[in-house]
Amino acid sequence: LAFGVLLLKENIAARKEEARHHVFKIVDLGEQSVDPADWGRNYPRQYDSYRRTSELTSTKYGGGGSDTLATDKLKEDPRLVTIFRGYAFAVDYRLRRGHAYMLSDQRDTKRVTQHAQTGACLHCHAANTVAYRKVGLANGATGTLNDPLVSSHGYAQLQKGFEKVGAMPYSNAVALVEHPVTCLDCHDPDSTQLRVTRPAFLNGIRKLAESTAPLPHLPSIEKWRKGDRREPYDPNRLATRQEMRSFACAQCHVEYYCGPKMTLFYPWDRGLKVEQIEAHYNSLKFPDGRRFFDWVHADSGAEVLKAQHPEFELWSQGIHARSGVSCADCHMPYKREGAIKVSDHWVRSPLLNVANSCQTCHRMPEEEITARVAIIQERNHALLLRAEEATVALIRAIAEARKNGATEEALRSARELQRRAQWRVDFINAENSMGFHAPQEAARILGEAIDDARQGQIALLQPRASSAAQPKPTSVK
Amino acid sequence: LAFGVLLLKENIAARKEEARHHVFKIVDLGEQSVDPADWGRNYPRQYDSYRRTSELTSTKYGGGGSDTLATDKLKEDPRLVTIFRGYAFAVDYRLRRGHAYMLSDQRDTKRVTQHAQTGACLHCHAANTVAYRKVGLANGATGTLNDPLVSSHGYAQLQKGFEKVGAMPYSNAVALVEHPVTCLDCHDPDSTQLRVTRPAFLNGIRKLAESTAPLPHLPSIEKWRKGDRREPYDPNRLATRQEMRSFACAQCHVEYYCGPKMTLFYPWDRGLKVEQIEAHYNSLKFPDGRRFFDWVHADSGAEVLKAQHPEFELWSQGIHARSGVSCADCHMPYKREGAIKVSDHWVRSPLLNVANSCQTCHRMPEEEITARVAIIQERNHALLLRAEEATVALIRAIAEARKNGATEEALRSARELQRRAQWRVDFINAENSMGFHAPQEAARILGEAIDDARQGQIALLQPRASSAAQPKPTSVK
Amino acid sequence: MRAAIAIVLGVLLGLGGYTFYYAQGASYLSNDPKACVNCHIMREQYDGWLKSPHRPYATCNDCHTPHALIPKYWTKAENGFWHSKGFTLQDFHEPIRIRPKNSRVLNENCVACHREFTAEIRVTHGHDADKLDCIRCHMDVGHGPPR
Ligand code: HEC
Ligand code: HEC
Ligand code: HEC
Ligand code: HEC
Ligand code: HEC
Ligand code: HEC
Ligand code: HEC
Ligand code: HEC
Ligand code: HEC
Ligand code: HEC
Ligand code: HEC
Ligand code: HEC
Ligand code: HEC
Ligand code: HEC
Ligand SMILES: [Ca+2]
Ligand SMILES: [Ca+2]
Repeated sequence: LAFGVLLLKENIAARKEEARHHVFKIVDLGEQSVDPADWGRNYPRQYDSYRRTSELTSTKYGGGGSDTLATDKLKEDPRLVTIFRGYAFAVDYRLRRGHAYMLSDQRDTKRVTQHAQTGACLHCHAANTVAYRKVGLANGATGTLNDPLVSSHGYAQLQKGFEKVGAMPYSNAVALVEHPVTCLDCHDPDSTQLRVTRPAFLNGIRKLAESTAPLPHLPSIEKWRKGDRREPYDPNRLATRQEMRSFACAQCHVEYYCGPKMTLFYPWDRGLKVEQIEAHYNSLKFPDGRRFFDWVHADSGAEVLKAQHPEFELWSQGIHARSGVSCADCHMPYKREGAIKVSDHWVRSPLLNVANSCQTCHRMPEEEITARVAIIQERNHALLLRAEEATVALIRAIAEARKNGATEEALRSARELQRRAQWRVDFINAENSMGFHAPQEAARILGEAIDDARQGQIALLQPRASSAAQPKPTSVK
Repeated sequence: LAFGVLLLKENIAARKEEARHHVFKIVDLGEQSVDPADWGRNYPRQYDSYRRTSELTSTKYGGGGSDTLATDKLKEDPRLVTIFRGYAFAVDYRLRRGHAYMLSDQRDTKRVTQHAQTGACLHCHAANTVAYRKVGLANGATGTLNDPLVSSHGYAQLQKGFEKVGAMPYSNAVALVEHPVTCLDCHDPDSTQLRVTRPAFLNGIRKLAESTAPLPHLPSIEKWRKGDRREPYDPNRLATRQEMRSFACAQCHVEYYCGPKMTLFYPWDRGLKVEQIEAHYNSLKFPDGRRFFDWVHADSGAEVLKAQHPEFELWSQGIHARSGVSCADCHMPYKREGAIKVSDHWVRSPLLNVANSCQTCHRMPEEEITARVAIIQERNHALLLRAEEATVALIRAIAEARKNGATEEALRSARELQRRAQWRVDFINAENSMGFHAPQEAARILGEAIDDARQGQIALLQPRASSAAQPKPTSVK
Repeated sequence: MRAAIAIVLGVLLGLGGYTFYYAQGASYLSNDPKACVNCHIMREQYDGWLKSPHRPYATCNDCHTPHALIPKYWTKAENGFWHSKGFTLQDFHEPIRIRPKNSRVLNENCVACHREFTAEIRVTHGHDADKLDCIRCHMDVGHGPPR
């Protein structure tokens, strides 16, 4: 019993101590400290949780499953095979999983092993700042590797290297990198302050700032717009801390173009909404003068678009973004370690950690919170399947009409509607929250997809009236 | 013992305090006190705000406008004329306005002046408890008018009178009532406690309780279900205070059937969701053996349904209901009157009173709150118009096929799809919050409506494949 | 678990004097809000309270312990036990959530101070007459907005 008293006292003393704790610098970190283990010496708590991204997890719609290979999306939903016919995604398309896998999963996907890809793919799948800068320097950029990344020299090296590495064949480029996303990609080595380092993001957010789309959830952009605009918008200099807690993720969790015909870019010149991005794509021309598209659908012959993980874009339309809730608030919540609060670097589904991630704001039992997410996701899933069915029906109808010898002219309107429908369905299918990041917006997009796809079928069946079924330009606000 | 004594003393002090509170009974109120002016003597603050429901107000989607007659929905949206062809709603259909107008607006609508209606209409448009009870007594119900309404006598009188008055022609029935909804309809005259008095609500909620639909937002029903169920569910005895703050409104702001073929009822036997109600209607037969419908569409010949103001039903699917936020919280918020706070009985759009109705829970500027509502409503409105367009296109297509001599058999599938689409479109159009009460659910419903309507068009154009386009039974959970 | 509780209970009731002193357990008996922040665990609530509209009018105890004398010290003793136990074993749910029992105490305290002002809205009562839940609407009065 006396033991008990001592234990108690000991414990209280320990906690009081922890509250006074500081960071002990053991290793000197710099712009070339790519290896997370080095950082781990100084920041063992963050490093420990960072490494846990290698654990296999799954929730109803999240995580990658418990198999060695992440769950196969094409097997789970065969409609996708029809939808992506003629494109690499029809060959291999899996659920995402932890950050620890990003480099190997990319190296191993049949989209890479069976299709020619470029070095641009590495932009979001590796710790690449040093590699980019080295290649940049080798190609004429000025300064040295020791310049801070956030400096004119650092930026110029990065951009130059990004362009060069992006143009290499994948197999050459991948030899230049070693780690999945690492500390240096998100943190200044000197101050540990958050920073963004992905060139396509730096370019994309600059374009977004220069657009006229209202961005109430990104106050530093709204503020920059009111200034003299002589310097382009730079998140590393201007963004608020709360914005940076989302920008760190928006470096990669965004829609992109990464094909062989143009340098990797994020299509935000008109805004982040599904129809604003579509309008931007529709306005783009390839170097050969043709209208922008991702691939020509094998069955229907339509020039269609591929959406990839637009988490940042969909989140931007939701109530959480609007309320200033960042990606890190939910996916890297603070957790208490003794008396210290640290950000949980085990980036994963918040449903695996509801107490830290949701309950700080929502005062209700865990079961209630997961029930609410389930309702949102189930509704979204049902509507998503409906929209996919409609899209598949349209693809089949066009394919059949082709077989029956329909003219290109007769197919035009239906193909345009396929492009619209498919873009919308894919926007929500490729987005990884199953509607949660912005439930009403996701449902609206799916509703439009259904309308477009079914109108495409009607256009084929009723060619005279096809002018009425022309794709209506959705007003872009 | 000392403990007990102290506690007792505290308690007595508290009671003395209560006794000094502000209500001065000037008038003795009883079950026959229909005139709100009498209540107003005792409760001048509530009475004053109650009377303000006669003020004309409007917001972008709320209120009735500033004209003598409420804004004409048919003029604002001519698609509705096509959708309701063959039914009284195609003749006169206006925006709702304050409670003070409910009796006169009903008396004056062309739906009443140009179409034969029954006394059932008065169920939700007048202070009718005394009228019902008198007629009930005259038709053999036992007890007296002085029995408390919430008693077996009182209930029996009410139910009998409700059935009898409901069967009268409107013009006879309306002579029995004098006031729009009044204090007695929502309050016990003795205790001022909330109560519900509408027979169709009492019947409907009993059926709902007996269903298996999960109702996490109505805890007293979930509790009753776990009991022995010997006594049917009675909200006046079992509901929590917070539930009563919504039930008071759910007496009237609900979907109903009020045609000549059956007694007025609320279709909640399978639950409150759009497809649960639809399933219930589809399972019903009229006395003549025909399947239930509201009217036969003049252009298409389809047996279609009419949805009316399902505010309670849609709210039930939303995040506010789930969070225990009642109708009264938003539409009758507390307000300060000198040294006392009271419920604002000026029932109206919360957007006219954001400070009291939203800002206690949502700590943000008023403009931010209204902006959020606007985003929700605009998204919903755009999708609603899309769904209406699809429905109108289907109606036109069926009408044309009929003209061209299509057989009944060839039209069957398209008409069924019209019934489904129309029910869904109308559910959201007739609901008065323009999607706000449950944004994702509303969008889902509209997405389904679009799919159904467009599939109807396809079924007509592609008769061979029509089996594929058969209405799929939506799973009812 | 039960054993752990039993041990701590024994400690507190029996030989816990020194620990009680060291952890400034006596602060539980004072009305000074600083007493509560002795546990860094309460820091957030303390910081919130500093900025809340109630700071000039109400201390932690005004809201969180019964105003009557004996229940007050009973509640303090009971909460003191739970909080010490939680602090020591670090086995409590985070974020900290008020227990239903303390929630009731809290609500009674709102009414105790705002009796007159809320007299009329408390007159009409449903079937759970006692529980007009002030916190449902006024969640932020003690500690500012929850987010
Ligand atoms: C309010 C909390 C919240 C915010 C803010 C948020 N998310 Fe999520 N996110 C979720 C939830 C909940 C899920 C669904 C998880 C599941 O189904 O298991 C999710 C899913 C995801 C997934 C898939 C996770 C998995 O395990 O498969 C990714 C990736 C993701 N979010 C990225 C982001 C990014 C990037 C941002 C910021 C632009 C963001 N999230 C903002 C709550 C949030
Ligand atoms: C450098 C690019 C990059 C950055 C920066 C990045 N992610 Fe990821 N993220 C990925 C990739 C790639 C994957 C998929 C890895 C795989 O499946 O092999 C992924 C997977 C995820 C998953 C799924 C994890 C699981 O267990 O299923 C979540 C959640 C997630 N990221 C959230 C975030 C958040 C939140 C941030 C910012 C704090 C962020 N990501 C920053 C590229 C990135
Ligand atoms: C703009 C950033 C970005 C670029 C560029 C990018 N990825 Fe990814 N990739 C991600 C993110 C984020 C995820 C995790 C979310 C998901 O799976 O949807 C991911 C997931 C993956 C996955 C695992 C899930 C799946 O789709 O099977 C593979 C494989 C993959 N990417 C391959 C590639 C290839 C090949 C390229 C180049 C053609 C590429 N990535 C380019 C960001 C990117
Ligand atoms: C995908 C982006 C990302 C990566 C990779 C990353 N971090 Fe972080 N880190 C964050 C975010 C976001 C925060 C929260 C910063 C804030 O709120 O300002 C953070 C915070 C921190 C902090 C501040 C204290 C805290 O816990 O909030 C430290 C120290 C840190 N990270 C160390 C590391 C180390 C060490 C690594 C590598 C092992 C690493 N980080 C990898 C995104 C990242
Ligand atoms: C930092 C604060 C914060 C965090 C963390 C947070 N939320 Fe929220 N949540 C909000 C705010 C603010 C709203 C908007 C409503 C409001 O103003 O009260 C909201 C709204 C919601 C809604 C209703 C809106 C809708 O989309 O239907 C749900 C459901 C929800 N949150 C679930 C979650 C879940 C699940 C998590 C964890 C994965 C989470 N939230 C994490 C602050 C937060
Ligand atoms: C969280 C707040 C909230 C709750 C709870 C709520 N409403 Fe509403 N309601 C609104 C808002 C906001 C509108 C839109 C007002 C507008 O467009 O002007 C609205 C609109 C309405 C309208 C149309 C108002 C008008 O002026 O035309 C009616 C009728 C209505 N609600 C009834 C109900 C009923 C009945 C319930 C409960 C079953 C309920 N509401 C619950 C916020 C709420
Ligand atoms: C006895 C039936 C009945 C009850 C009970 C009832 N309403 Fe109404 N309500 C109506 C009718 C009928 C109208 C339309 C009156 C008109 O347009 O002439 C209406 C109109 C409204 C409006 C529109 C007001 C405006 O200014 O546009 C709102 C908001 C509303 N009710 C909310 C509520 C709420 C909240 C409750 C419960 C506290 C409630 N109602 C109880 C029948 C009722
Ligand atoms: C179940 C309750 C209920 C019944 C039964 C009912 N009403 Fe209403 N009525 C309402 C409510 C609530 C509103 C306000 C909301 C709205 O306008 O959608 C309303 C609005 C109206 C309005 C004003 C708006 C408009 O539609 O033009 C008229 C007129 C009206 N009702 C006539 C009738 C007639 C005629 C009947 C009988 C056939 C009837 N009502 C039966 C509840 C009811
Ligand atoms: C349904 C929501 C709700 C509930 C429950 C509620 N209140 Fe309020 N309260 C309000 C609103 C709204 C106001 C603002 C009135 C105004 O300023 O016109 C208010 C105002 C107050 C004020 C005065 C604020 C000022 O600005 O001076 C006090 C004190 C108060 N409430 C105490 C309480 C207490 C004590 C309880 C529990 C018995 C309670 N409230 C329950 C909504 C609520
Ligand atoms: C449409 C329903 C409805 C009508 C009609 C109605 N009330 Fe109320 N009344 C309510 C609701 C809801 C409350 C809130 C009760 C609660 O929270 O328990 C309330 C509360 C009250 C209270 C309690 C104090 C307060 O302000 O919260 C009084 C007194 C009151 N009403 C008097 C009247 C008088 C007098 C009339 C007629 C002039 C009237 N009511 C008409 C719904 C109604
Ligand atoms: C009594 C408390 C309360 C009142 C009053 C209230 N809300 Fe809410 N609101 C909530 C809760 C709780 C949530 C769910 C999110 C959460 O858990 O924080 C929410 C969520 C929301 C959301 C996000 C969910 C969605 O549907 O997109 C919006 C927008 C919103 N409220 C607007 C309003 C408006 C406008 C009003 C006034 C007409 C209002 N609220 C009144 C408590 C309230
Ligand atoms: C004006 C009243 C008031 C005062 C003063 C007050 N609190 Fe609170 N406290 C509250 C309310 C309200 C809650 C939230 C209860 C709920 O959500 O049901 C709360 C909750 C808490 C919680 C539980 C955490 C949670 O969010 O549920 C703790 C711990 C707490 N208070 C500690 C303190 C401390 C320490 C002080 C003094 C520095 C203090 N309180 C002063 C009203 C108050
Ligand atoms: C010995 C350290 C310590 C002290 C001193 C302390 N607390 Fe706590 N308190 C805790 C811990 C640990 C918890 C979490 C316990 C749990 O949730 O089981 C807690 C939880 C709470 C809660 C929410 C849980 C509940 O019991 O309802 C309230 C309210 C609270 N404390 C108020 C106070 C007040 C008021 C004071 C000062 C009079 C105070 N605390 C002093 C450690 C302490
Ligand atoms: C020790 C007495 C005391 C206690 C306990 C107390 N209050 Fe207060 N409260 C006050 C005083 C004094 C004021 C300022 C003067 C006023 O408005 O009456 C105030 C102000 C308020 C206000 C208006 C200020 C604001 O927040 O906008 C509200 C609302 C309120 N109290 C609600 C509550 C609630 C809810 C509780 C319980 C959780 C509570 N009070 C507990 C004394 C107290
Ligand atoms: Ca793309
Ligand atoms: Ca109906």
